[in-house]
Amino acid sequence: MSFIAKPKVRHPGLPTNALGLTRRDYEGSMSTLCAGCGHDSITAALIRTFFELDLPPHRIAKMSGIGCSSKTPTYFVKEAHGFNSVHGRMPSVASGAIAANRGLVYVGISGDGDSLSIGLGQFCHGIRRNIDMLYVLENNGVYGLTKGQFSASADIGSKSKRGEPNLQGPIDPVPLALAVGATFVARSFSGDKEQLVPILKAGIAHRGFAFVDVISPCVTFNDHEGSTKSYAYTRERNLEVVQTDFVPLRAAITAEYEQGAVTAVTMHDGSVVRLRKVAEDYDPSDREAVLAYLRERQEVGEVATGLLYLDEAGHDFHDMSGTVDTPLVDLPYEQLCPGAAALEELQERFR
Amino acid sequence: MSFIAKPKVRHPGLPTNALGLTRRDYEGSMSTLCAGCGHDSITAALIRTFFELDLPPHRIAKMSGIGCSSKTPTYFVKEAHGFNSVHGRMPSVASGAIAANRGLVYVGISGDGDSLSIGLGQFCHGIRRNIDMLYVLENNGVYGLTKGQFSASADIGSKSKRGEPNLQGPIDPVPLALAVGATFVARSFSGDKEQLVPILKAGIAHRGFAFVDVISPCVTFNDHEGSTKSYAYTRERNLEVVQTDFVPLRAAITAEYEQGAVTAVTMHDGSVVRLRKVAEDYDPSDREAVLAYLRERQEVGEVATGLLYLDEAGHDFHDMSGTVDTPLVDLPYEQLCPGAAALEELQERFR
Amino acid sequence: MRVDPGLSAAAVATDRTNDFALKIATVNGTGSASANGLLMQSIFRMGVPVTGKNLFPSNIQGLPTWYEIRVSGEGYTARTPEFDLIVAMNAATYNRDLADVRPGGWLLYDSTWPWELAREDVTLLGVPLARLCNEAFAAPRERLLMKNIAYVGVLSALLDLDRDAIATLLTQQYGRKKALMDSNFQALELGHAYAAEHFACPLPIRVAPLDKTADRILIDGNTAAALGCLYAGATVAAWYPITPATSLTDAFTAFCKQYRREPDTNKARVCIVQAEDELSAAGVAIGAGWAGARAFAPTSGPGISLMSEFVGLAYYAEIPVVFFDVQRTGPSTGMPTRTQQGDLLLCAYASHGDTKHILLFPADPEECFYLSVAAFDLAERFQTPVFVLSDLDIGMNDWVVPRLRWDDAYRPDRGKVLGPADLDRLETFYRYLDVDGDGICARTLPGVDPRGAYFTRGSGHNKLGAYTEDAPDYVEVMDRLARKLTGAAAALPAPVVREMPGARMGVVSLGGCNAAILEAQDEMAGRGMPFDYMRVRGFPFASAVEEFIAAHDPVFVIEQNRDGQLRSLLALETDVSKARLRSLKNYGGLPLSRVHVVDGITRALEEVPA
Amino acid sequence: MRVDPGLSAAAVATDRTNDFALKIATVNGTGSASANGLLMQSIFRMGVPVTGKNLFPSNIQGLPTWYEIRVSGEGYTARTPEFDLIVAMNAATYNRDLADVRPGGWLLYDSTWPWELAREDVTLLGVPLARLCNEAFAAPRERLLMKNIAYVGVLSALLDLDRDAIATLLTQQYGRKKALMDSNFQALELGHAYAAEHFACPLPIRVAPLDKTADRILIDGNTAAALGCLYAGATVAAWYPITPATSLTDAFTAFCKQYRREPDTNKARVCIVQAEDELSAAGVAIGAGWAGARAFAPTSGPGISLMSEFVGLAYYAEIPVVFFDVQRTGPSTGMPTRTQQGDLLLCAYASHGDTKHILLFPADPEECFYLSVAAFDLAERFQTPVFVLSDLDIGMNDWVVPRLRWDDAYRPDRGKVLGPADLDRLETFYRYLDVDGDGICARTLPGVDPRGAYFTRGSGHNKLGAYTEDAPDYVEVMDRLARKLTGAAAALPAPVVREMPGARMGVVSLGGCNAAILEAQDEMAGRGMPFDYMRVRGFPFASAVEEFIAAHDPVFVIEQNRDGQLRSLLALETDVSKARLRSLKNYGGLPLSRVHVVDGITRALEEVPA
Ligand SMILES: Cc1ncc(C[n+]2csc(CCOP(=O)(O)OP(=O)(O)O)c2C)c(N)n1
Ligand SMILES: Cc1ncc(C[n+]2csc(CCOP(=O)(O)OP(=O)(O)O)c2C)c(N)n1
Ligand code: SF4
Ligand code: SF4
Ligand SMILES: [Mg+2]
Ligand SMILES: [Mg+2]
Repeated sequence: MSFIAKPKVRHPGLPTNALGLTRRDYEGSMSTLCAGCGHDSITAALIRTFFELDLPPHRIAKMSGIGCSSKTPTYFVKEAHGFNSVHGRMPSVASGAIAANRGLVYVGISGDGDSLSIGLGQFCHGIRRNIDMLYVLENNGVYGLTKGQFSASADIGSKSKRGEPNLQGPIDPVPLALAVGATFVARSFSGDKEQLVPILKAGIAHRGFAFVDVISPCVTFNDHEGSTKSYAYTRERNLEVVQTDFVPLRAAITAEYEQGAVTAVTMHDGSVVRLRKVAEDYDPSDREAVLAYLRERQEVGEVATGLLYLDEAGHDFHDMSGTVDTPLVDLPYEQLCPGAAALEELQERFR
Repeated sequence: MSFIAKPKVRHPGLPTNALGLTRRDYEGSMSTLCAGCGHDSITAALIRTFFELDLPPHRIAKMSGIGCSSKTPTYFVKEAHGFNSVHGRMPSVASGAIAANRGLVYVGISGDGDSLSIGLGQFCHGIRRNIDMLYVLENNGVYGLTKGQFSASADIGSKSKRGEPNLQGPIDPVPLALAVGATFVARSFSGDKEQLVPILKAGIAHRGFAFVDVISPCVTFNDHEGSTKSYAYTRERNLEVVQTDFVPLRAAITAEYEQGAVTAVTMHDGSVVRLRKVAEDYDPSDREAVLAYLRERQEVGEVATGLLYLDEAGHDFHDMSGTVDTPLVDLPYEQLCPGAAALEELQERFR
Repeated sequence: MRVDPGLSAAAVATDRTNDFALKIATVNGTGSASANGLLMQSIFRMGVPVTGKNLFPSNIQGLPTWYEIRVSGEGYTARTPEFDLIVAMNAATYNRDLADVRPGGWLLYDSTWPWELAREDVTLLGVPLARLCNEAFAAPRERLLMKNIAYVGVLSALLDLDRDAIATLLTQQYGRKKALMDSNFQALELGHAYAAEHFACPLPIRVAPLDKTADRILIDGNTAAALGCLYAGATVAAWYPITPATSLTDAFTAFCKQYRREPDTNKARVCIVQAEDELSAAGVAIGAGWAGARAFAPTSGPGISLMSEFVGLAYYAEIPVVFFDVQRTGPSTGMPTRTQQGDLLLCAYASHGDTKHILLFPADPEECFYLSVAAFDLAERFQTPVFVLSDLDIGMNDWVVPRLRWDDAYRPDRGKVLGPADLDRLETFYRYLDVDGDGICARTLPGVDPRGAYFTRGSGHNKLGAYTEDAPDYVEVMDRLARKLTGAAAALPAPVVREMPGARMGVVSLGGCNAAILEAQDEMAGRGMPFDYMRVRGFPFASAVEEFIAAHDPVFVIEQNRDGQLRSLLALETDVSKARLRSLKNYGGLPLSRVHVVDGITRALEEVPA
Repeated sequence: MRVDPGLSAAAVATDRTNDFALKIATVNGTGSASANGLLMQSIFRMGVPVTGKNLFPSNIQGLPTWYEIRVSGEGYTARTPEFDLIVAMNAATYNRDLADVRPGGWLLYDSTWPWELAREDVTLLGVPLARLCNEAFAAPRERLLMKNIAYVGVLSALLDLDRDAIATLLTQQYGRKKALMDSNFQALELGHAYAAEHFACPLPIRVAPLDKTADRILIDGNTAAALGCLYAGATVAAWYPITPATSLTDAFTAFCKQYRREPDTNKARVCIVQAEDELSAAGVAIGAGWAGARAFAPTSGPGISLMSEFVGLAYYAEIPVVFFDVQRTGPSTGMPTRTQQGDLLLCAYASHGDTKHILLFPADPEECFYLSVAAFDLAERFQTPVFVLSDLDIGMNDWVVPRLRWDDAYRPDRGKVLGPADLDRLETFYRYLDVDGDGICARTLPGVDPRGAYFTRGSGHNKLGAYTEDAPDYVEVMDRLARKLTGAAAALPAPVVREMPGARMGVVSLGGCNAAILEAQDEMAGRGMPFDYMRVRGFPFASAVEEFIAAHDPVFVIEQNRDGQLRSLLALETDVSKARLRSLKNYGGLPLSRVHVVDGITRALEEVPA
């Protein structure tokens, strides 16, 4: 891709990455979300992530469903193709795109309504298929774009703006993802970029479905007193159990392993993720232990965050499908059509 | 319901229940399933359950989706209304029926394709809504009616009849149900009526969504060597962790509590379920412990069965909706229409 | 310096009392909604017919939004695209708003930041709203909000509004919140005083009290439809949030809080299910209808697409259920906050295989009420899904309509439902037996009687209700279903015809096009181009529809979609030749106006003289 | 005692060599399928055109199932409802089967349990199949299976089949399984010997070698369609199991195992996704089409209903994708194992809002192959969903069709796809700009070039691809979409016309009705009632369709659904007056036969003489 080679020096002053691109080159059009919406902070974290990972913008594919959260792909990496599909069905559209072209970096943006209400089935089956993508659930406990009704992730007792409490139990995407076999499960908070960025990087490096649940307050409909997805509530209850530190491939060599509370996991692409356990004897490789720990924290009203579970051994969608390494869209037609002779011959079967 | 009072003595000899009905009165039309299909054994267990619980046949409502399993409601309780709806969407239809008439005993029959593939979302949301019904998932790991393709519950490595192994991880409905907040979770085996019947009784007594996953071999497409849902495989791996013993309301008085390894749980309707732990220090009231235990057994290739988790404290759908106790279908129109005067008055609001 | 707008505005020097339109341009999420409502209502309280159209973005905060108010002593309620006065509160759209002012009109703007006017024929009315409010109020949020009330104050002077009416409204609204009420009064006064001092008030466009709203109300269609569901005795509602249908459920919920409480327990005599998606909402409504409740599911286009499979089940298994399709601009996600009539074909034949469904087309909030009640009666009588096709303009905008009336003698038509007594009279009950030849069979409800038990299925069944794969048995049931739907036509609300003396030309239309067509009808009659007008209210069509078309020439079919879907239905379901149906369409997402109709017909007639 | 059927069967004493039909009645799940296949193929190998129709239940084991075999030296492939011989292997349906034998015909049954014949005009051929097999074989399962081969043996004698052909087939099939092969030969011999000994063989209905199948194959439509997808270069298939579409994916999977392996790695040059449901399958196919792959999703009616919302997205966002609707009897679950053409309207206008889609109508397996290839070219050229509407009869039954041919010069028509070189020549790329006025805009694929990046959305967009809620911008794009679809008509496979000298009457039909109509056309020409016949192969319709209709009178529209959906599409999308289109329908779930057509037209002409 020659055009990427020559660095763009459109913004002198600004720092550039290995591709000679500045952070601006990873931005998109102006956000039309409410001032202070948590989703905008996540967009900023994504921009920083892509920039720091030196990703060629056009090699990224942005997928989303419908909702305020799903609008955000327009707000980052304008030089990447984006697909704002239909409500709750992005995982299937992403699966198809990934099936066709495994060569791109896929980032899916969804909301709690999009993934846990209308999209629950597709979300779980996307995980089961273990499609290779970064899946960010911008979780605010409400349907923002339709003006604040409770979503499936609303906690019991959480109050709507009108003051009515939610009575149905929440569907917490983290235990759900673990239950259906997710290989990468993280939770973070839109207000905590320092924690979020390394997690997003690890998610992109992960081979398979990297699920990141990001508590992202809806300032307009769910940031009030009594809401359990508000900035205040989350800030105060936020408990980081695992600190993630991402070491890109280039630097990996220098990354020393196993030191004290740090576990280093080498990702498929050779980069290294270092997990520093803040809560001692927390084991991010033991599904049940993770679940038990989360619930336990939850009982005492804490929201455990960090890269909660990681399994690099899992097979991704293409491994299981036994697809060729070359993206299918790059296969020449000659390799796809058996030709006239073969047709003549195979028809003997039908005589 | 006078016509129930007078016992039907159509089949002299046969034993009758409190309603004077014989087991025959709980049967349906002849099964058209394959000889030996696990589903037929479940049908038999259901017939016995209804008979022994002395349920008036017409007060039962039979709901199902589409599949061999979903056909079975025609094979039991012919004097009950049945609804064979569309594939994977029975939970919503049942929700509507229950919303309209909370007075009936609802039994839903589904399959693994019906509940875990196309119906995963509805299945989880039915649980979240905690609709008051007995939900039986007749689990054979394949789509029987469409000739044996792997379903979402097919285990890794399980071989299809053509000998191809399944590579995708299974969606195990038990951890899934627990993850989304189910209040009654059991697993049994179609071949083990002695275990199944008391579980079904407890499920009916349970106020809320009583989920029973029944391994039910498909003799035609998934009962061969290499299948992990075959009779042979299940029989030998089947490990009962909790023995259920159901004490109907009438007898409840005599049921003595807490004796040795037995926990007695009093259900909403006053009947008692006695859980005898076969695996010691197994606690059917601790979600995470249950999950951890199941996984642990699974690792060593065992299928834990029994009434695995029970929470009678949960609120059901109508509790959360604050619906009147009288079934809505029984409310006289006079109680529903505010009338002309009220209309006159309320319109002041629109001036 | 005192600007005298009156002079510089020759074009409208003529008195335009009670006959003008204004548009307020603001930024969404800044609280202008309540201010605009206040304006609307105060004019309404002056006894003057008024209409409001809210053109809002599919966004929560920060994008341009417009509110149009039309004042019509004549009582015309259609949208008009001609604006005499525009209140430009959003600098981002100044130029666009300026361009929309009709020659000789006025542009009111916030002169805290002065602006150069680019049009000779428009009078600029600058009011330093921000400055006034910043001086008067401390809190930032309050300053922002009060700017809205301040422009109401300005308009109260310019349009000569009844300030007592406004005061009363404010008191009713903020009665309990003293501080808030005071600020509102203060802001109102600020605006009024400034205008009175700087401009020659009132303008030629002004409001003069009338007595034309005494027996009328100001209501949106979704609220009226919700009232209909309440009065029809609906007990189960299933929904999934979607604009523009959400407010129908919101209204129903609110009404039920008041009218569906069990006295001593305070428990609900209704069950409203917020489903996880539209497939589920359809399933819930169908399950409830099967169990015997009057159930409905409000949604919009995307929801209907998702419900398609379930609709086919309800059709074939013959389950009563009511769907509300508050239409928005399609296809796909389309323009969720714009109106259209684009789902006619979809709803008429929803689902695979041979199906046909009953559709009702309310024209305004008043009919949303009455047709909603009718929908439940028809659904139960014909044991089939009934679609009420409203749209965003009817459903979400405030309309002035006659007070709703209710006859306490009304009792729901439950159709053929058999109870124990009926079953006593039967040898055996068979679900799909057509005993009296009207194509409608008797049903039973679960839990009532063992003799009424039957198995409901979407798979092939014979007239006894048994499973079948036998051709004649299957055909027999399918043919009866066709007969049943044909029979329904006569039972649907009859088309409404408004004739004009000497008219040969005819117009056929439906739903929300009504207001604009009535207005155009008057105007064209005046111009010597009279036409008779028939508004269809139900599908399948009554024979009267065919007769009207046969009796007129040319016939224009006016609707709000690209492909002329009503025309298609007429071509398919009546014997009139398609060639006789000329199409007039407006499908940009904005409600139809008199102008579309008059210009459309006039142009069409010039092309091919009738 | 030796029964001589020939005598007692005056009615058919006439030689019926290579012109008769038989039906085999068995219980499903007892392995008769392979035996029936064996019969079909042996006749085919004798050079005699033969057709098989499998009437199976929506059940896995234990219910009645029938297999009909028609032998026609003339090469007629349509189903015929008249049976000369019925092999009654299912006691549960004896009476029904007996009733289906044409006067003078034969009924072959298992006389292990003797039976009283209730018809004078039918000859009973009793063969103690069970006894013979129980004596010959030990294992219960084998006894059951071999009964099937034994009746093949009986028929080989009665119909004078080429036993070497049968032997070869058995050897090819069980070559490696010696034991199994031996049993088969033994059973075959048992049956043949018994018949030869007890009946006067062959019967007047017999097969005599011809050379009419040399350049033909025996194939079902789903297999042929799968071949089409393979040759078109499709790389992504998304599906969810559903009868009768499942076997299309099965066949595609099998072909890919052989032809889509990367030599050294043995990895797949295809990705077949078994989705969790049809919504997901549609999403996968659309996502793949968007990414640049040729993608398809095979399903049946219920699946199309569920895909409706997604179809609208693909239409509005202009994404190429191919859907196969192997139609079955609707509505709802309907009769999953019976055929119908009931999804025409649904597919033509699927989804809410204004939409219209390209449809292709293959008539038989041969066309399933060619039209599948065409579907991918059209989808990419017009950047829109294309539906291939096959049905259960075409898709799952074995048909004798000409060998499929392939031109190695074929290259996929990818339509307007811009790469770096093209973008070099552009100032800026805008996704929805119609530069050359054909309504088709250029697209780019993700990952290729940053300058080609754009945002795909189902929400309102202008011609530049930007989000819009602006009426004119929205309308501009919608109008172009309408133009694009209109333009597609001329590019679709042309209608096929077969004329008869002196015909004024015309017949318009589509898809699977073809075989029966061709046969009826010959017969009626013979009876002096000639008609010209046009088979439409694509929607929107080419102008030729209108011309044909205009040139004929009366015009019959023949189709397999209750509501005359093809007639509806003709009424909507051509200028012919509906009154001129007379409807002839068959929709009980069984394939159309010559009889339906001949009787239907004859009766219709008597009613209203043309
Ligand atoms: C089929 C369908 N149903 C309903 C809607 C209306 N709708 C748009 S966004 C949305 C919910 C969005 O909630 P969430 O995914 O949590 O995103 P958020 O706005 O909270 O970020 C809904 C219900 C739709 N667009 N499509
Ligand atoms: C919308 C739709 N898609 C597909 C089908 C075809 N179908 C019928 S049953 C079935 C799967 C049944 O599997 P399961 O639920 O496990 O039931 P089982 O037959 O194994 O008992 C499928 C895919 C259908 N009926 N409807
Ligand atoms: S409504 Fe809520 S989620 Fe949507 S943009 Fe505003 S703050 Fe964000
Ligand atoms: S196919 Fe399998 S599931 Fe279906 S009836 Fe037969 S054994 Fe049972
Ligand atoms: Mg949300
Ligand atoms: Mg199954």
